[in-house]
Amino acid sequence: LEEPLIFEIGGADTCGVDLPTPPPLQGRGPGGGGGADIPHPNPSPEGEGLLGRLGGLLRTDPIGLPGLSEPETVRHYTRLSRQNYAIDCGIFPLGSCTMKHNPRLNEKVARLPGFADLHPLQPEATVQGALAVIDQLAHWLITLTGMDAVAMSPKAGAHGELCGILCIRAALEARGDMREVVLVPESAHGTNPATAAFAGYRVENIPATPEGRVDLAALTARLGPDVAAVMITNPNTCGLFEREMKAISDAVHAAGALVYCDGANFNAIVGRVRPGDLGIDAMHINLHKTFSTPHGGGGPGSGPVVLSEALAPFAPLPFVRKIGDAFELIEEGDGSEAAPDSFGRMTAFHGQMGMFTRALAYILSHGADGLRQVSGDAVLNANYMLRSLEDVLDAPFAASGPCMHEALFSDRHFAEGISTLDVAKALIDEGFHPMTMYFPLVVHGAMLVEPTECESKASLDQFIAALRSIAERARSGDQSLHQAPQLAPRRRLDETLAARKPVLAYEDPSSRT
Amino acid sequence: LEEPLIFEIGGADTCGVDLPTPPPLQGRGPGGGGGADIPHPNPSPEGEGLLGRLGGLLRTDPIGLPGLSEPETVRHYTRLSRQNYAIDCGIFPLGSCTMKHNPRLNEKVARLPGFADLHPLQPEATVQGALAVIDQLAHWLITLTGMDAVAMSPKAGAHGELCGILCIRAALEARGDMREVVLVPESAHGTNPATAAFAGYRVENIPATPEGRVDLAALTARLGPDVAAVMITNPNTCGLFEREMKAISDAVHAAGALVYCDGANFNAIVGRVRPGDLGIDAMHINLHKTFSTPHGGGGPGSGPVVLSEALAPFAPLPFVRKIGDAFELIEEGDGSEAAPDSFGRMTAFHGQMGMFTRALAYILSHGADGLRQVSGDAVLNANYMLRSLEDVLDAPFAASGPCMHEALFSDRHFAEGISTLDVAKALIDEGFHPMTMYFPLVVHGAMLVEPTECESKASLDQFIAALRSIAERARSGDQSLHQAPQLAPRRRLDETLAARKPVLAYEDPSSRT
Amino acid sequence: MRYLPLTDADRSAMLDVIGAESIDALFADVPEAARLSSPIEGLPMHAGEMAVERHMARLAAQNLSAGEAPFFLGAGAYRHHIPASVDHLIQRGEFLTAYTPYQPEIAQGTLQMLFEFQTQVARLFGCAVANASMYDGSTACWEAIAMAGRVTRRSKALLSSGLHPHYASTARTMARFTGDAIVHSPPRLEPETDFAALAQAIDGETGCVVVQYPDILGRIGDMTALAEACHAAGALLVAVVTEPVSLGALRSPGEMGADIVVGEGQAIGVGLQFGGPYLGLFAVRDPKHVRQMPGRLCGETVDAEGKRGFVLTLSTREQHIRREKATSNICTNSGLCALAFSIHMTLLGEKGLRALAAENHRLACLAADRLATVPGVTVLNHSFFNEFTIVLERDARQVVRELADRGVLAGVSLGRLYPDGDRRENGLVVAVTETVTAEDIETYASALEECLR
Amino acid sequence: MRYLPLTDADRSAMLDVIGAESIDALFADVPEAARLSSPIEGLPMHAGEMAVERHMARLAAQNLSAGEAPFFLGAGAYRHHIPASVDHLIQRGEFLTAYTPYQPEIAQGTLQMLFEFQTQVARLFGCAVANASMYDGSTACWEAIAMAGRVTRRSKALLSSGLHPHYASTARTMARFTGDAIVHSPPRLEPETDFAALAQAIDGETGCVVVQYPDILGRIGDMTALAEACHAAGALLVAVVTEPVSLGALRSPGEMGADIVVGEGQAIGVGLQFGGPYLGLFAVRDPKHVRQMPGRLCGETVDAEGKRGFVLTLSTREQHIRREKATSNICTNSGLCALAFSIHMTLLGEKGLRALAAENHRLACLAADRLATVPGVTVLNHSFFNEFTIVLERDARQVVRELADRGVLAGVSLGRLYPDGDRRENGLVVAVTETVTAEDIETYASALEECLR
Repeated sequence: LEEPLIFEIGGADTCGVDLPTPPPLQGRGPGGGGGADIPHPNPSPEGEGLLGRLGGLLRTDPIGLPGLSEPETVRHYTRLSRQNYAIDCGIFPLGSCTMKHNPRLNEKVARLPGFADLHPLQPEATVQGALAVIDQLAHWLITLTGMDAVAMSPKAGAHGELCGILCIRAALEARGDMREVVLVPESAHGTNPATAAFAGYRVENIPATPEGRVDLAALTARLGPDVAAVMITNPNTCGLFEREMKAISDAVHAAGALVYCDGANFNAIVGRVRPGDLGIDAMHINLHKTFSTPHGGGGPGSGPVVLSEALAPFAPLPFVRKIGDAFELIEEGDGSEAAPDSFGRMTAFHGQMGMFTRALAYILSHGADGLRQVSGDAVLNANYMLRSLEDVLDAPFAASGPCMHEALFSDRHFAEGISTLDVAKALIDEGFHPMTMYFPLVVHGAMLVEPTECESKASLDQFIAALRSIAERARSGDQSLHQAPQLAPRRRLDETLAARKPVLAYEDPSSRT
Repeated sequence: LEEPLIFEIGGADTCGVDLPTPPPLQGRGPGGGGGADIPHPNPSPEGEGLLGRLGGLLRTDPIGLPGLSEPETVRHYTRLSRQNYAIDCGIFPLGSCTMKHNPRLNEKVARLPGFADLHPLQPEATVQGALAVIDQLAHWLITLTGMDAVAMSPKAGAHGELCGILCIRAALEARGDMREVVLVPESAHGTNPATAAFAGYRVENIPATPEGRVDLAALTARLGPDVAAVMITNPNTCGLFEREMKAISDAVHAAGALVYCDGANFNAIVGRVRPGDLGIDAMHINLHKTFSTPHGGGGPGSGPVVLSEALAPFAPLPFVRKIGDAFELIEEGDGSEAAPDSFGRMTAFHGQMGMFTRALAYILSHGADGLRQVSGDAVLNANYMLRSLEDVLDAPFAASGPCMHEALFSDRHFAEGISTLDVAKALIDEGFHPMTMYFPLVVHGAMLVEPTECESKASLDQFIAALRSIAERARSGDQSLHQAPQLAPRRRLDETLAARKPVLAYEDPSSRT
Repeated sequence: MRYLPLTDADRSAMLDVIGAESIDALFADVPEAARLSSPIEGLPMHAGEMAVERHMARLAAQNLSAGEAPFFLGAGAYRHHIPASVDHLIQRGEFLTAYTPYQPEIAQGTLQMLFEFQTQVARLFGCAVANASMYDGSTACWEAIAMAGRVTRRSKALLSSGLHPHYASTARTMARFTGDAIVHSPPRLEPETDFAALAQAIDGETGCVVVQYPDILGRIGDMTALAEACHAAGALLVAVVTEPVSLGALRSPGEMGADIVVGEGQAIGVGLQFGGPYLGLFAVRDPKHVRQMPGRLCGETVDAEGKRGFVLTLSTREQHIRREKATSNICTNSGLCALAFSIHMTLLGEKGLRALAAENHRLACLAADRLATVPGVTVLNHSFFNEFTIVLERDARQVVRELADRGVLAGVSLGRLYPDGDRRENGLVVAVTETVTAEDIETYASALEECLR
Repeated sequence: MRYLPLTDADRSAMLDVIGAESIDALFADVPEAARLSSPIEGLPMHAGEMAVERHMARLAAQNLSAGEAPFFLGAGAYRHHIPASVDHLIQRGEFLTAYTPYQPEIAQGTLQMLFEFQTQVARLFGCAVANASMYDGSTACWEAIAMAGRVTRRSKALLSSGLHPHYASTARTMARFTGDAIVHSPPRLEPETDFAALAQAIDGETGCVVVQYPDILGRIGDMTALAEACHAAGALLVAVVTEPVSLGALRSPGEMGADIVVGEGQAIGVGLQFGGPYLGLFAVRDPKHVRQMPGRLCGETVDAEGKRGFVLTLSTREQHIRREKATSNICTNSGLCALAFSIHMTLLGEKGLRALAAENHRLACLAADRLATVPGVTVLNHSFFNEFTIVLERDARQVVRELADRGVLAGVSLGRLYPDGDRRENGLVVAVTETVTAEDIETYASALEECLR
């Protein structure tokens, strides 16, 4: 049974809620003196004459929003959900997009009315527990990274990058230093150059060594008075630890620039390495990647940014400060004394509170010892994956040392005409979610596999066996791979058509041209 | 991917919980003086010497309970669930086993700690709200049925039947009347005769008229001083209302016997007919059928029994009574004054509280007007089903008047070799749950379809179209029907093998003979 | 009305197909005198979700929930921590809103779960086979007595005085109608169980002996000798376990020779819920007794392609086939509670269950020792798992009420369980699980001390 | 550790395959000086679920949640009743634990939902196309300004004084780095919006005018004339809706000529959550502007068998393809919140949304009229939907604190939103939704009266 769109099954008269009072606003048309003359089917005493207060802008035309009764609604979304793959269904080895188990305790905790039912602008005295959550999470993030401060409000990883780069720019500006260039490695996430460009910087690439790490010599050579910052991902997107990180930081600092670290892969080293010890100045942390907050089909994220002493004064508003036994929220009004150098506000309110409660519950559950085991098991699983597959799949950096949390393969051994895409889609037919495809860009036909620490050995072995067999087929040129997937809710979808003739909203058949 | 059994993937050392203190009880063996000599890996001061208090019965052999980490557990049960069909996935038209939408509000309400986290033996002063729930639900049930009292503790429909029959027997015994026979229609649920037999009665069948109702003349002829009670299902399992119910009751009462009504189908008439007005003495109500409490793969149920004035004094303990502003729970200790005639306790504690909260929330949501609409829509949907299919499926009682909540068909028009079972399995391949098969027993190859009020017209039309097309195939003798289902997680299962060589528990391969 | 998808336009169109004038006309077979022409009087009309939730929340707030107070109640219902994932999983629509798995091809989720559940219960109890659950412990206990009657063709059951009084009451009620003979008296306040006396009392009429383990006062008795005595006399031994967590520390009844082991599974996964729905557990040690078992059974089989699958089986014992000749009138099990039990047990595993049992016992010992220091308190038990009985110098029922006023839920008084007096009323059964903190114990002891002063 | 499936035996076996001695050895590339040899100091070790839940519950209990008090806060975040089924459905593992739908064949659930969401938002806003959501309203507002800059190639943005000050702050922060010019001043305490003055202020540099509807003081302005003025000058009109429920009663911005309509979707389905995660809505009236939009877009297409299906599309605008040339650096949307919004909107439907809006407005009128009777209180607004501004005779920030002490959450003081003073500090923005009862209004009015006495 195909699941129709709500616009095909819902009606303007169907409703899945019962509202406290029956009389809806109705009227013949907008304008005029408003609503005094609008017939009201069941006027209640309080209701009379109120409509004039809508400024004469009563909406009268149909909006076109279909309604469904509650049983139909539950069924529609249940059926839709069953067309999704998810971490709850099986391994989700998306390299660089870490998908861990989302503990249900965290969902429960985030829904406590004392957190979920708080307005962001309540008086501080009524939200001390919420501010304590922010403060406790901040304490953990600072301690785990060995940094000096943390900006909690960024809404996602890329927003955190922006926060970090803005801190850097604000700090440079504060010393009157108007540098223009940000250096980014070729293998970086696309958000890195996009962020730097957004903040007004010119982006230049840093080359990599053949073993998949930043070329320190090339970097050092490029450093100069025009370079504001270097953005490094560590562990990097080839799954390798940047051995020379400290030397890079020292060189960057010596040139008067600052070091931004993309912390997307912090999950590989959490509890084992403190980025602060490597000389970085700012790093965002994707709470959903390292601390397992749910990502619900593409969001929400949450991207707190840890900062060095040099950058801390420039952090955005608002932030939480503990004064005596009480927590205070420092906002614009308090800014002049409390945060004279803050670069300002990045978003309404205080950040992704719903993610903070979950992340804190996750962190407390694991503790310092557990987080260390988390990164250890994640790296163990990735290396097991790498070594179990390197004989059938090209692993370009297999000789560069142990990988961190993800194993990188390329399409080099595939027969003519067989692509990474084919292999990925074939995995779907075996019951697995594919790995990340074609990223990082520096490796041809890249396949980036990140099992995470949440997979059992049995689960890894199943996945390895499936990928081995597909890899064999790819090497031997099995053309049936082009037909995959055959067992999914859909066969391959025509993405070109979607982009060439975009249909981005439902049109009623009657109104289609 | 096939989902293995937990015994195939879990291990004795894997654990999905973290317990507050690490030292487990360990020992070399039971017996002897107990535990003082048992080595304790990490003895805590309080822990020393405690094991002796286990009466020397410390368990030492492996139990054989596999553990899974939390991610594996979530995945195992999520995957299992995806092999189930459920009302959330589509129409579930099991006649006589009403499957309505289960509102999620009710799940939320039942989980309020003020209900879910109460011990049944807390002091009454600390559970006034819980007793109020029982009292309010009782008030609704009494009002909706037009009866005098209600026994809330029965745990399910069949338990309620037993309660009702025991009340009847207790009432008859109280007047020294030791009758021996209970009359049950041929079309009754199997629980009716089983219950009567359990209560020590001899069961005799009452015949039906050709139009599918109780044969009043035959019944009246059979009544006599040996008949204790008549058990009638109304609306009956042929989906018809017993037009002569009042006359039946009068005749039964005139013969000194009592009328038990199986209220499984009360959902067809709720809010429109009060069984008390038809002269019945006892009727159980399946809260999951009429009032939409979830049935979770076969339970729990809840079967309160409404009682006439004549039977009320014999109701079981415990029950709730309001004294002034406070609610009291009448239990054994209070019995002598408060309930001198009660036939006793049927179960530990006070009944299915978790179902009471849900049923009350459902009832309050619908209200008196809504419940009337519920039964109206349920009957409308069933008649629509009946009239939309009677040209392709034999409907034995189609001429007996409108059906109530369910439409009954037979296999009469099917070609040689095609059975009701084949039709049911073919529906699975069309994406639907089949109807009830081979019940009631009085109709050959019966198919009992109960759409409920929760289906939209679009959903009914889809189901009707699918069943029409399968009926055509059945009439034309399409032998491929024997192969259905082909699109389900399993093909037809060998039930004979299961019964002939029962495998009722997992055996480790190593221990299999 | 949010749960009803039909619109008025739908209703008209459907009535046209049916050929009826109105929905009311479909009720023509109801005698007019019994047909209501408008909503039943005296009841409110429909209400929005917010209004209903407010109403229910207001009622909930009138209760003192276990989490709000130091909590020490047991006596057949135990408060344990339930991992959040249990509740998440049982709320999956595919589990929550499925019916009895009558169509096994599209119910393998429920069926495989039941098969796993049966195996877990059988292993926990030291038995060969368990069924797919029953209403609760008390009804399972009666079903065991009835089954023993069928197996032995004897109608007398000796119930230990340590059996939960509600279980005994339930059996007595049923027996009154079936004509079975139940022998049972309330417990004496002694440190040891009555197993030895029971062994003495077995005679040629005795179909079964029923003991609880640990018993209502928390005492733990070795049933090995009693089992031998039963078997020697041709009777069956029925063991009742109301606190299954205890079997993470204690030898199983099956191991000691019990023939039928029943229990209340609520402690694992289900929660308190003011008494229901709970989870009846039922298992037999000897596979030859399977065909006399009541309740549903799930069994392994294969499908038309030879793949392993699961079905409900041996249903020829059941009422929908056998009608008045069935082994029981039971139709419903407690499927959703069985699921919760099975998930929680899977999360625990052997390691977790043993650790949980150890932690319960440790805290119970701590509490017993601390309460023993309160003047006027005597701890009755020599042996106990997570529950023991203290004896006060006055009626414990009143003390429990006074402590509730002080915000401590102190336990279950024997006066409530045995209202006949007979010098038991000073007894108080105290349960201590992993949800109790050392601070709770201290609060309890202090409050009790003040109260007894 | 309950979230980690590997056993020590697994770890050894895997290390053997890898050829490493220990897990620590896998971190050999980390300079030894930076490698920690034991758990980080100063932090606690792992904790059981019960302990963590207790800790978090204790913190939650230190807050006064909206449900515990008469509640009147709005100013960009609104408390509405969310049907229980919404939260049930978004917790389905297949939604909750899925990633961005990069493999559309096994993500049709998320994709079809996003397509439906986009359509709902577009229709609600009176626009042609909406994207698949953004972080929140404030960042969506900035993205709209940035987009208007790309479309018009002009860098000046006129912000209405009625725009939420946090939105204006956010834009100002961003503009500081991009070099755009933001013109904005705080609102004056007048009953009418500043739309007329804005129309006057448009010049040849103006890329866009940004207005809020209803605005921060709850005032409702007709933007028809302003839109005409914008278009005449070659500028775009950006409308910001922070309370989408209002559009169940009010004409849509698109209908009045707004070119880009953005909003905060939190009011529908998402809940308060102390400020996040929220839901940025973003739509354009003219389909030709689609390629300049930021954020993800879901589009309809067909699969290899010709079946309808959905994919993420037009991603050539986005950072993972365009890198430094992308329309925005945004990578994440607010998918789970979009799902909640879409489910809630589906439950409401047109009928429910209109009824909800009517009920909000009715209660707000009731509250405004009642508060106007309190001595020392003036209601500023002539027009409002479910939120209005009252002016007191003293600093409202202090009054709000005093009322909180009396258990009333009274609204958002202008002193908190505009700490610069300038005679706005006596203003108080009061929001009234369907969750407010007549009794709440009465409690508020009485408490305010006492407080102002």
